[in-house]
Amino acid sequence: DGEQFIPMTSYRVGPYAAGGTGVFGGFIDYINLINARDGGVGGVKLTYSECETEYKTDRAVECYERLKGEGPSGASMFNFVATGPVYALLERSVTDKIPLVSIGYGRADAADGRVFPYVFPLMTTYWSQNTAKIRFIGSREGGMDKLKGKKIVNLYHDSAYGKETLPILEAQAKKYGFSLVSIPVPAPGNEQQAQWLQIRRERPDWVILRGWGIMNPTAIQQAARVGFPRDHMVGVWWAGAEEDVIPAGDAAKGYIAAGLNPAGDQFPAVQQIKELLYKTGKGNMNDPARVGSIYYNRGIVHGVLNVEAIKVAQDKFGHRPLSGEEVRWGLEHLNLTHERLKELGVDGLLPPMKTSCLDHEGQAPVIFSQWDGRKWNVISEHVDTDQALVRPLVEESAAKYAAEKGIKPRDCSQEM
Amino acid sequence: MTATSRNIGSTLLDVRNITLRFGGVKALTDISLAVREHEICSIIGPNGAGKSSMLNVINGVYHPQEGQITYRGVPRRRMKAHEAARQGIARTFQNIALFKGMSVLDNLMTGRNLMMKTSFIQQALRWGAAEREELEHREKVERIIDFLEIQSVRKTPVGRLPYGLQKRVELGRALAAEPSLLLLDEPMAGMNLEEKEDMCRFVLDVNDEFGTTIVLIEHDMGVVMDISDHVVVLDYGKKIGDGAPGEVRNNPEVIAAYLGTSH
Amino acid sequence: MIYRESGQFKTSYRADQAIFPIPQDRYALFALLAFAFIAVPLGANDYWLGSILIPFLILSLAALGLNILTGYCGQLSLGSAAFMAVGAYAAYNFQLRLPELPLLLDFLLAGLVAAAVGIVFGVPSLRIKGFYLAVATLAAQFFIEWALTKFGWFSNHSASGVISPQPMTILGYTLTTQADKYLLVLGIVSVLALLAKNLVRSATGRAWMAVRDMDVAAEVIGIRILHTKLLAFAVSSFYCGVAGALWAFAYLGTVDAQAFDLNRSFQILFMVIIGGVGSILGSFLGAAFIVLLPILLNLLGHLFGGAVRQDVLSNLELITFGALIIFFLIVEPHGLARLWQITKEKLRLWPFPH
Amino acid sequence: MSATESPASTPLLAVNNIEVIYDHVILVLKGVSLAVPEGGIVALLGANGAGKTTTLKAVSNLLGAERGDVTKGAIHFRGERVDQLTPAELVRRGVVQVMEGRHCFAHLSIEENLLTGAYTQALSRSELRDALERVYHYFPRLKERRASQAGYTSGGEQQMCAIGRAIMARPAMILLDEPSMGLAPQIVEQIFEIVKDLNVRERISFLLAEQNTMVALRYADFGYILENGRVVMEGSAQALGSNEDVKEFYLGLASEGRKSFRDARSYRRRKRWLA
Amino acid sequence: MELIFFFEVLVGGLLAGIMYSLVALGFVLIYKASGVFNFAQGAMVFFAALAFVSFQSWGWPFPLALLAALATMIVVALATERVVLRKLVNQPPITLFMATIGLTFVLEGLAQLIFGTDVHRLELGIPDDPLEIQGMLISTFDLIAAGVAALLVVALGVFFQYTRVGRALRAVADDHQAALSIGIPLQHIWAIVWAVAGFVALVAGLLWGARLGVQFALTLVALKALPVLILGGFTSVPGAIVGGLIIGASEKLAEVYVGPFVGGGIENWFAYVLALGFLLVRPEGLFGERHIDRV
Ligand SMILES: Nc1ncnc2c1ncn2[C@@H]1O[C@H](COP(=O)(O)OP(=O)(O)OP(=O)(O)O)[C@@H](O)[C@H]1O
Ligand SMILES: Nc1ncnc2c1ncn2[C@@H]1O[C@H](COP(=O)(O)OP(=O)(O)OP(=O)(O)O)[C@@H](O)[C@H]1O
Ligand SMILES: [Mg+2]
Ligand SMILES: [Mg+2]
Repeated sequence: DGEQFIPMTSYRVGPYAAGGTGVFGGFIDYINLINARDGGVGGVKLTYSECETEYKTDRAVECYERLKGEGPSGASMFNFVATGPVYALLERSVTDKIPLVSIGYGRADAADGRVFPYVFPLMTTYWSQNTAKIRFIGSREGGMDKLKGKKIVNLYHDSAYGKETLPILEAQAKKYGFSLVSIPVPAPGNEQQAQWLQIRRERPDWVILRGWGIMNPTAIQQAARVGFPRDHMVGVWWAGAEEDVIPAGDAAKGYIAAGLNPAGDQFPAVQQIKELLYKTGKGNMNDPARVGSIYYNRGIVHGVLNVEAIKVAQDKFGHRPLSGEEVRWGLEHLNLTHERLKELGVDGLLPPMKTSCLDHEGQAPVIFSQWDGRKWNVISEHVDTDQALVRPLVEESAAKYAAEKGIKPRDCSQEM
Repeated sequence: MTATSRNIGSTLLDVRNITLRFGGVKALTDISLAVREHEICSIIGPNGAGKSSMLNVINGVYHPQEGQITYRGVPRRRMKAHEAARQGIARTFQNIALFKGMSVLDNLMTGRNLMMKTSFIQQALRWGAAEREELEHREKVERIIDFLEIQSVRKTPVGRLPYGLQKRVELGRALAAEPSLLLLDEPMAGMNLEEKEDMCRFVLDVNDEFGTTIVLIEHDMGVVMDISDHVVVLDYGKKIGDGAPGEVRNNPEVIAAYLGTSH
Repeated sequence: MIYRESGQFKTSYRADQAIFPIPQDRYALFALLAFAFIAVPLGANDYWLGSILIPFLILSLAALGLNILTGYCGQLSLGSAAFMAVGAYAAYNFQLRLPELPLLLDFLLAGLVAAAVGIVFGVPSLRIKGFYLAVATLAAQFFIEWALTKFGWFSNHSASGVISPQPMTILGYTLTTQADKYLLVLGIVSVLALLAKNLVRSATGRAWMAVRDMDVAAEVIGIRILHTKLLAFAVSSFYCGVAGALWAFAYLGTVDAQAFDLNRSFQILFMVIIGGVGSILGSFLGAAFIVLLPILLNLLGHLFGGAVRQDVLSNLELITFGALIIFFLIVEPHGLARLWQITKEKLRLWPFPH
Repeated sequence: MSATESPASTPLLAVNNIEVIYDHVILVLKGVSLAVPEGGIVALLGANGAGKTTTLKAVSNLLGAERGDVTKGAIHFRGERVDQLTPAELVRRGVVQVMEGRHCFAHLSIEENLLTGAYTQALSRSELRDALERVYHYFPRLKERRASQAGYTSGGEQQMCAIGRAIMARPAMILLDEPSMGLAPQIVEQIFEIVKDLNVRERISFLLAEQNTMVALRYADFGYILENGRVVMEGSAQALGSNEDVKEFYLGLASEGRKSFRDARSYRRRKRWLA
Repeated sequence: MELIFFFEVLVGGLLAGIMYSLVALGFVLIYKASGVFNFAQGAMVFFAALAFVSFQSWGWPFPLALLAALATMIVVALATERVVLRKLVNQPPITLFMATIGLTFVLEGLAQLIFGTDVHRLELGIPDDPLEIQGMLISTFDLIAAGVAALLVVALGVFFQYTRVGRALRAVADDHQAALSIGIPLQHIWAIVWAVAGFVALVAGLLWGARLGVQFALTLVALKALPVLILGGFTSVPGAIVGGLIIGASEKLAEVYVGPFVGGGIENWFAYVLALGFLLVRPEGLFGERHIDRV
């Protein structure tokens, strides 16, 4: 018995409100589903409270401080769905012993759990995801060897976020022999005439879209205007939601994006949410039609991973409200197999994955979806990431951080 | 007291053949005039004659297209207003140009900025020299405040003062700079008789006590004729009269253009 | 008449020129400082120290900087966050590349670098005025943000562009707790606020205000306009720079250039205008208003939690925030500081109405 | 003198015991009452800061823009209360103010300035022409400068422009604040002649605040003297003009005749009529 | 080939510039008429577009949705005048500026409160097939937008220069109190101007919305308008167009030809730096009114 508290640092106003309402809507619906359907986790009811961050780091930090002590055992873990706060709270979270979960965003090198004990860039980091993108392109071309001599344009948001994958792309260009042209788009990206005229001149085979917000539909539309085939554009998963393509209208038909999760409401868990929550008017989404959208489903993914971590931890520490430190153990011992996912009613919504002390990422594969003008359709098998390439970079970067900060990495062989 | 009984000296300011144009408008055409040390020189003329423009030329706010100005024997054609201030030229404005957001005291203290030598770092620390300097100048300024009888409004923001007092404060700010040449642009406009008398007193006292040379623009002929040593008359940017008050008053051209017969 | 001036005579100009000529004000300030330096660190929890007071103080400092430029010197700027960024990155690089320098010197140097950059972007102010200048300062905002992201050297080539300074150490003592950091920030802010107060009531400050109120007249009494304006840009940027360094070092611990984006510049401008243009106190009041109000509204919103949908609540918060800004401007266009002053004037007259 | 009515008959404008406070704390008018009869010229005299401008602004309702408030008393125009009307509504009813310090629209040309004066009139093109010509007739100097931006004209030209602009509104009453300020002597005469002319020919009433007591009393029918926010003396122009105190302090006519400004040696202390 | 590419960039830039002008026009309008730098213009663009698409999504036909959106903007204008501007007559420009920032928050919150946070597609039925002229691709959509903008500019220009209300507007911008004193009903004037600015915001919102979709980021197009504004001059309607053309063309050319040497992404600040450099020569912008300070 008791209550397990999950803070919801949501953003429902401002430029990213569309994403925020979707993700946190799905997340909260899932929590409510667990409470309504199972009476919580192991008899412990899940509680949450929202704090508006407006996607601003300082507001998020304030929310963190405000919520970290709430609930009988403090906050279980934080999901900011924004990179800024993850960086800002890196050290405080260690002191406070509260995990920061960043699913599909945040620090890539935090996958090294020895140096970053309290950060969990679960499923796939930007670096890993990027290798999957190249593999996907390779498979479309008929094999990785076919990449030789091809030209790929990396159109990126000119910010720290956008630049983050440049090194890994360059490494792959060298490895596979394709030529890479990186073109920055100044924020916010609502003007891309110059960039697309350049792209037209370059005549690339593929365009990788590392976009953000308004930059995405603008890019797709400009692609249509210069006649670049949309089915040769591959977006990052912040460029792969309905919100990114609907504004571009017909121009977006055929556009491809990497995904943490597919769209669709066919998954049993989502069906149960509709049944148990929306039928009784307890759903969180203002617009029920968005249930099953990309962002909404990403919220469910958040819910599943959070709840599963609590469950795993409860199995070890007992069925009671758990501290952040205990939840961290759960996060480090996630093992979502197909069977487990099926049990949870989310098989296909997220791929199998397994975390450990060494690996806070879990090495989930990536799926690719294509927009048909009305909805996203999955068009690929699970594409594995290239850990042989990524992991050394992660460890190198983590080691550098540890040296800077004087952190002594944990010895994972001593942990259980 | 008559003009001659005071020790009026040699030429302090010599303006030669000044022409000032604004696009098509010729504000001043080939004007020459000379002001001697310690005298009170009035410039009169109908509205739009170019009187204010003349003052603006003298202290470097406007830059004439032609002509030359010799001040204390140094000839020049253009100069920046703040350079003029450095050479001891101070002035008041027709449309009061006080620093509206500041108190009377601060306005006057600003008049002394030129003489304050400490660096801004010393001022930030307000240590030793900076504080001494501040107090020294404060005392000087308080003397001017006493002189102009504006003690009671010392700390009032000037924006709140009635017009007449503002004019007085503006005079005070100019005096604070201890100028050798003081340019006054209609200092008595908008005042009643009594206040005009007071103002005349201030002007005369400044002239007497500090030996300050004064160039004055004024429309009240009573004032002009009574207190000036020398009157220059402008009309449509041209000089039409120059001489002692008595001469000018009887100059037919001046009567026609400006004084009118009623006077 | 609880609060009165009458009957308190000053016998020297020195006494008259003290920062707070009225004893009640002086005592109140001492009490406030004692409270802030002693009681607060003892009594407040980490939440209050770390997420309310520290950012409040730092932003007050930035607002103070902008107030010097905009409030005192009359130069509207929308680039203050960029100068914060310069300060943050400069301090980081000093610490990284010259580790032997003491921390406070890093901050000082960071401020100076920001001041130098401020001077460069201040040069156009000689010719450009009002909103034209405001928009032109956006050039600084966007250029600096771009340069800091674009050139890896500034962030020591970190892949994410984020800088993470080392823990702060002063004389061998490492500041770890929020209370430590709070005291450091409070100390720096207090000293700089005092210096600013001194500056604005000295010849320099008067020159600034003169330029603000009427630049032609200022020039006529011998003030060099360019020099005066550039000094204002430099001092203002210095304050913003130090604030930026503190933001990175004492508040967040890590920042990237986006932490100092246009929104931050606007935020600082709000503080100045709401608090009181041309008022040191106003910078603090404005910062308190802008930092605390959204949090307060958010907390208030929670009272309705459940009854109203969260997105409705969030939007209502935003609307209320905007409406309150308008409300306060209507009540007192000259800002909270003036409101405070009027209250004092009324107190002075109390119980008589006029 | 055309003052056939005495101020006792129902006045065009009646100000009744008003009190004005600026910024909620600064009490400036402490109970001012005055009346302007239809077709009259009434002068409001008084030293700097006495409250003349404030009184005029209270009438024309421009105080709001300066954070001033009429806290007591009432203002009637043609028997109706007007203190709650907007300035625009007042202009439409025929009350126009010429503000102290000219306030021309700096970026508009002189002619455009004049045209804005006719805003409330909605005149046809030819009527506008006539109205303009009338103003130019009074102020030929303005015709010369008609195309210049008002901001670049001289002080006197701006004063003419401001008065001309008010005439364009075809008012029944003009509140004139220090019309003589900064004007050359013959223009001052001219302006007062114009005032007289407008008064006689077009039956425009005037309430004028003026420092130049001599001229003001010459042209006005009736006068009020304001000191420190109170009316301390009132009477017909002749009566005021012959009052010894007024003669000495406002007209500079001491018993021994006009003194030279140079000879006003000792600063005179003003005699106050403080209540 | 190189030359064609050059012209392609140039023409694309010019047309993009006109899109900026469209937003800049709203600023000019309000600034010229009341001396207020209306920070809320971006929010108004967003509000107008969002209202329009929401009405459409409620199933209203195009003309009805358009009229309703216009009516909404007029209501916003009237409310702004009544609640904000009327109370702030004669206040310093910076105060009014701040008030419009407050207004921005209110409008943004209100828009999302009423119409939700979903993003929408805005379909105007304007074809967006590129025209190929001499090997250059030119967007028909942009051409049509340019036409609309030109029309607006001519209409507004005539309005300001030659009508009674237009003249009154300019008077108000110069001196609130004097305008009041001669009977210009400030309140009506402001209501009219804000309503017209609301209309301009609607036009800009529709065209930009059709390009970007209707979403919060639409408020950011205001940032593109600012350099245009200072280059053309705050008070000049034609300036907004000419400024737009110059900014549009030069920022695109700079991005393409200068960008690669410094790492690209320079468009944003380049526009501002260009405008800044220009101001050094003409501090009031190309066609702006000169600041008059006489002593
Ligand atoms: N900066 C300027 N730009 C354009 N024209 C100007 C400027 N300054 C003055 N003028 C013009 O020059 C002429 C002379 O103006 P000035 O202000 O010198 O007249 P004034 O003799 O002082 O008149 P007043 O007695 O009315 O003040 C006027 O016609 C005026 O319009
Ligand atoms: N906006 C304001 N705020 C505060 N006080 C004001 C304001 N305007 C005027 N006052 C004060 O009100 C008093 C009366 O001023 P008013 O301008 O009415 O005088 P006046 O008789 O017109 O004087 P003058 O002859 O100088 O024009 C003055 O003491 C002045 O300081
Ligand atoms: Mg003049
Ligand atoms: Mg007055």
